[in-house]
Order: sequence, then C-alpha cells, then structure tokens
Amino acid sequence: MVPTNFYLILSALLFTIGVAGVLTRRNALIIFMCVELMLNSVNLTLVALSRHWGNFNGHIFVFMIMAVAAAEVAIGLAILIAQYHLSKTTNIDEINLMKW
Amino acid sequence: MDWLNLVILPAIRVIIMIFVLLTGAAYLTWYERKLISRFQIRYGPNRAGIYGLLQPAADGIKAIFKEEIIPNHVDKVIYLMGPALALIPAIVIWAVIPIAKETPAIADVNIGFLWILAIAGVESYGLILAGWSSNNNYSLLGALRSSAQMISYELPMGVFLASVLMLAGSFSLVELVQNPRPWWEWIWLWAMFPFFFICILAETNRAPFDLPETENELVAGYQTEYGGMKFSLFMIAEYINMITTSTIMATIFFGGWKLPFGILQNVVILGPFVLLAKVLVLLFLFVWVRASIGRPRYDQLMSFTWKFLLPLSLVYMFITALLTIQFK
Amino acid sequence: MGFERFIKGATEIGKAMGVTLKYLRQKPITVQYPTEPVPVYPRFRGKHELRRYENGMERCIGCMLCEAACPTGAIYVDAAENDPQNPTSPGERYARTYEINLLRCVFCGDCEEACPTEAIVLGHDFAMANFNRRDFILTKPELLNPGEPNVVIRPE
Amino acid sequence: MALPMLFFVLIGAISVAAAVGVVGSRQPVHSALFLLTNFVTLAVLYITLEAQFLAAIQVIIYAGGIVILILFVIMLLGSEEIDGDITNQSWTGYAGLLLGLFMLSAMAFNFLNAFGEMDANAAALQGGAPKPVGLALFTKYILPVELVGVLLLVALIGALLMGRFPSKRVS
Repeated sequence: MVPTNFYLILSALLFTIGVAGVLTRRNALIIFMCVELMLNSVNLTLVALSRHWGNFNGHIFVFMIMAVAAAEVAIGLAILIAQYHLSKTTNIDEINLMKW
Repeated sequence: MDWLNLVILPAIRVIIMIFVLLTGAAYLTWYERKLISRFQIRYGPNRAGIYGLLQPAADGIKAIFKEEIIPNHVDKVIYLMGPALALIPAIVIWAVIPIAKETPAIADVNIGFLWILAIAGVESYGLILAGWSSNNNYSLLGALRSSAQMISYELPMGVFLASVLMLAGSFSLVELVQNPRPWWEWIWLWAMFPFFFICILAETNRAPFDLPETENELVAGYQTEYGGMKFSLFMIAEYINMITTSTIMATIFFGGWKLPFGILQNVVILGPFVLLAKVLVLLFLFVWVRASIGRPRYDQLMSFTWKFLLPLSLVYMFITALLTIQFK
Repeated sequence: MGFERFIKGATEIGKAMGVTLKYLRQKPITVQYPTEPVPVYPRFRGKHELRRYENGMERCIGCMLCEAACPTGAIYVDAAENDPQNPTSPGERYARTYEINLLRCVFCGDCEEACPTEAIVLGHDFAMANFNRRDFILTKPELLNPGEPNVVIRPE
Repeated sequence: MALPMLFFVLIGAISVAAAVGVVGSRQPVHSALFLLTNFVTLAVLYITLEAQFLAAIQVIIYAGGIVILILFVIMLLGSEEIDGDITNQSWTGYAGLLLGLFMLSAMAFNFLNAFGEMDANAAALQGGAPKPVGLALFTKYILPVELVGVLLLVALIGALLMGRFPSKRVS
C-alpha cells in the first residue's frame, strides 16, 4: 500500500503550484483555475486522511467542498463576464478602478 | 499473479471490447444506410460484396488512404485531440454494462450509474475542443451549440436516471438487471421511455437533433476542418455512442441480457445475443426517427428541454419517490 | 393549452413515423443503372450517327446545311466532288471530312432538321464519357459505324 | 516496486505535470485542459483511496461541469493571451513563490515523519460506496446538505443576475 504521507505531500505540492499560479499569473481566468487547483488539493488531503482514519467524515467534507466549488464557479465566472463587459479585459492589473 | 489479474486479463477484455465496438460501429453505418434507404424506397449500398456487406470496409480503406490535411491556422495539439476525445468516452462507458448473467463487460463497480453520468458529462469535450481549435467561426458556433445542447439534455437524462436508480435501489447495473421487478415498475419505466429516448437522441447528436452538424447553416459544425480518418473518428464516435446508448436503454428499460418472463435465465451464453437483438431493435428506432422527423429550430430545441423535459423529469422523480416509499 | 399542444405534436410525430413505416414495406423503385438500363424515349437525342442508303452509299451529300444550322458551331464539314466512277454518295458532292465536336454540341437536333437527305440523325447513346478531350471530336468513320448503344427504348 | 506504488507515482507525476501546465500555459484553453487532466488524475487517486463515489462525483462536477463552464467563458470572452505585458512589475509574486516553497518544504518535512502506514481500516469505508456516504449525508449531516442546497440556489440566481449584459444605468 501507498503510505498516507505520500498523498499528503502530493497534495501539498499541488497546493503550492496553485498558490504560485495565483500569485504570478495576470489573467483572471487562469487565477480562477489555480484556485480550483488549490481546492482540489485540499480535497485530496481530506480523502487521504479519511482513508487513513477509516471514517466517512472526510468524504462528507469533500462533497460539501465540491458543492461550494460549483457555486463559486458559477458566481465567479458571472463576475468575470460582467467585469469583461465593463472593462474589456481579464487582466487583473488593469482592473484597478477602485484603486484611484 | 498480481500483474496477471490486474493488468493482463483486463487488457485482453478491453481489446476484445474495442474490437467488437469498432466493428459494430462500422456495420452500424451499413445497417443505417440500408434501413434508411428502404425507408426511402431505395436499395442502399449493394455493390461491395453481397448485400453491400463489404461497404464499411471499403469506406474505412478510403478514409485511411485520404490525404491527412491539418490546416495552418489550427491549434495543432488540440485539433488532433478532438476526435480522440470524442471517441474515448464513447468506448469507455461500456465498462459497466452487463452483457450476460453476472458478467459485466469489464467490471462490476458499485457506481455503475454514476459512471454513465460521469462519462456522459465528459462526452462534449471532443466536440467543443474540435470546434475551438479549428479556429473557424462556423466550427466554434457548431461546437458551442452542440455542447450547450448536450449539457442541457444531460439534466433531464440525469434526473430520469436518478428515478430509475430509486426504483432499483442500487448503483450497480449488474444488480439492476439481475433483480426481478414487479410489473407496475416496468409500466412506470416504459411510460418514461419516449422522453428518455428524446434525451438520448439529443445527447448523441442524432437526427432530428443533429443541429450541431447542420449542413445548411453551419457547414457541418465542428467537423468543418476535419478530413480523412480524423473525420471518420467523429463518425465512429457518433455510431459507437448510438450503440452504447441503445445498450444502456436496453439494460435499463428492457432487461438487458434477460429474455422476458424468465425464460432460459441460466444459459449464460445466450445473454449477449439477447442483448444484441434488443440493441438492434433500438437502433432501428434511431434510424426510423431519423427517416421520419424533421429538424427543429435551435430555440425550440432548447426551450423543449428547459421548459418541458426538465420539469417533467422532476415531477416523474417525485412520483417515483412516492411509489418507492409506498411499495418497497 | 400546453397539454393540447403536446398531444397534437405527439400525434403528428406518430403520423410521420407511420408514413415512413408504410414506405419501409414497399419494394424499392431504384433502377440498378449500369447493369439494368434505364429506358429512353424513341425521340431521345443522343450521340450523332451518319446513315447510309441500303446499297451502301452515304446519304450525306456535303451540302453543309447542318454546319450552317448548328447554333454552337460544333459541326465541321469539308465537301469534295464525287468521283464519277466510284461515287460515295448519290449527289454531286460528298463529305470528305465530317467532324462533330461533342464538347460544343448541345444536342438540339437542328442538324437533323436541316439535313435534306436525312443523313445525320441523333441516336440513343448517351454514355459519352471519355478520358481524353481529343476523343470527343467524332470523325467520319465513328459517325458512320455507330456502336450498339446499351439502352432500352421505351414505347412511346 | 510494488504495483500500487508504481501506479501512485505515475498518476501523481501526471497530476503534478498537469498542475504545472495550468500555471505555465500561455493559452487559457490549454490551461483549462491541463486542469481537466489534473481533475481526472485526482479522481483516479480517489479510487485508490477507497472513495469510488467521490471519484465519480469528481468527474461529474469538475470535469463535466466546471471545466466545461470555464471553457465556455473562455470562448465567450475570446482567449487572447493577456499575460503579454505586465504593467506594474511587482515583487510580491516572487516573495510569494519563495514563501510557498518554504511552506511546501515545511509541510513535506512534517508529513514525512507523521502519517506513516495506513491503518487497515479500509473495511469501514466499504470501498467508498455511495450507500454509506449517502446515509451519512442524509442523517447525520442533513443540515449542511440543506444549506448547500440553498447556497446552490442562491448562486444560481446570483449568476443569472450578474451574467446579464450590464444595464444602461451601470455604464
């Protein structure tokens, strides 16, 4: 069997890549995808720990996170489209109306 | 031993299944052309071999030897991935379908229904990516149409499947077929069959819901920039999808490999043939509908699923839940 | 109202499918063309032929009326005086060369109308495909010895 | 190496490569496809972790819903390569990267010693079949399920309102 800490390290790796993406990319869509990446790495942790301790709580958590992620995607993409209609860009550096 | 059980034996089953499916898809084209021409008082293909039985082989040879053209302006990797992504889900969905007594095609997983739903969900990738990577407005519009249509019809289909699930009480398709059902359950299921069939028609992009590939408005939609074997892969995917969905319908609504009234239930070898007969009848239904009914407009198509099929499916699921509580 | 529309639509679809099912039981009306010829009408205008009299003399007297009548200029006739000892046609002159360019011909039948001796007629052969543009120019030997066309003439 | 370990390493490597692809692609569509690959590999990993139901749900929700939605939005907006000119070069990104690396190494260091071999508790999970998960969801956790339902409804309405073209008053 694969020990649990392998899964945890993989999940940490994915999370870090997601963080790096959020910090370095400028395209709002890609930042969005990186956020999804981070959510998924957390899901992996929960499932792995659920397997480790042998109970279902982790599965329930993951289920809830997925539902919330679906809602988040719907809202986030709607915001993105509305913003695009307003400013014709998805570059977050140019979305700076509130900075003035 | 590990390797034998985990890798080699499944691999052999997979290879046999793929071979059967590809041959089946090739001969489905023959079946469809023959039938549709009889509907139109023609003969259909009858030159290559007796009754035109070698026609699929001839078509295949022709497609393979056509020049492979990749347009300059396309996104090459995704362009080449498109047909593959259209074909793979169509084959993969077969893994959970029972073909004989206690014999699923690949594996008896206890999430059979979810597997079908999941694969149906990723089926639209091939089309949408093909349309986008072609870098062509017609293709993109066709792809958007097709994926919007598939996603929309997936909803009532999923709700209908959930109702079936409630009646069956198990996610496993093997158990669904195996367990006996009371007569009212059959009648209740068959009442839903026409609507489920409409969803399936839209999911497989078959006539009369073949709007994604309308020749007259969108120049064959997402397929515009594809030729030769890549185009054939789309067609093969469509035909395998027809076979697959027919098999799913045969499994859910008509008892899969079982003969009616429990005749000869223990003859395992009969299973695949009974299933084949049922699938052929359902495929006949596909062709019959194609020969009879004209194509609706796109807005009609969409309002039909959102304003009619989805509420209907929800009501159906509600009543099914009540029935399940009452009688089970 | 919606329910009525639904019933109406369902019956319409049922009707349509009934119609197609009725046609499924009919025998196909297809003609298997190359093996089973399609009948043509007796006055069908196909490939040209030059005719002879019963005694083997050519009917064409080289008058070039057909050339004049041809709306597309597809016919070329070069007339010459008959050899009195060994005439090829009953008249004074005969056609030394007689060529028809099938690529230009529109099969109107005006040459047939114009011919005083009924020498040129349009036959029934319609399978005139060829591999070579040159071969579309019919020369006199071809016109005089037309092949037996693979057509069935239907009664008028 | 044992077969499960080999499988894990293979799938994990694909997953990490896909994640790097999400961050590194120039085209948003490529990013979305890498994201899809990552989600599918995670579903496979869930199966190895005795969570069949979650694996199926992962594919249905993420691959069948979210990535398709993202692709739709990319196609609606047109996928220009926007990252071309970064107007204000900021040092925060690099600092973040450094801190992220630090965090990763810290986590890895911790995990290497903790959570060794898995318990033999696999039987309690019943292969992650839908039935026990569903039972837990609809008995013990019924309130969160209902709340998630409300959340989804609110999100639906909110997305509907925001996704419309901005009315004249706003612009």
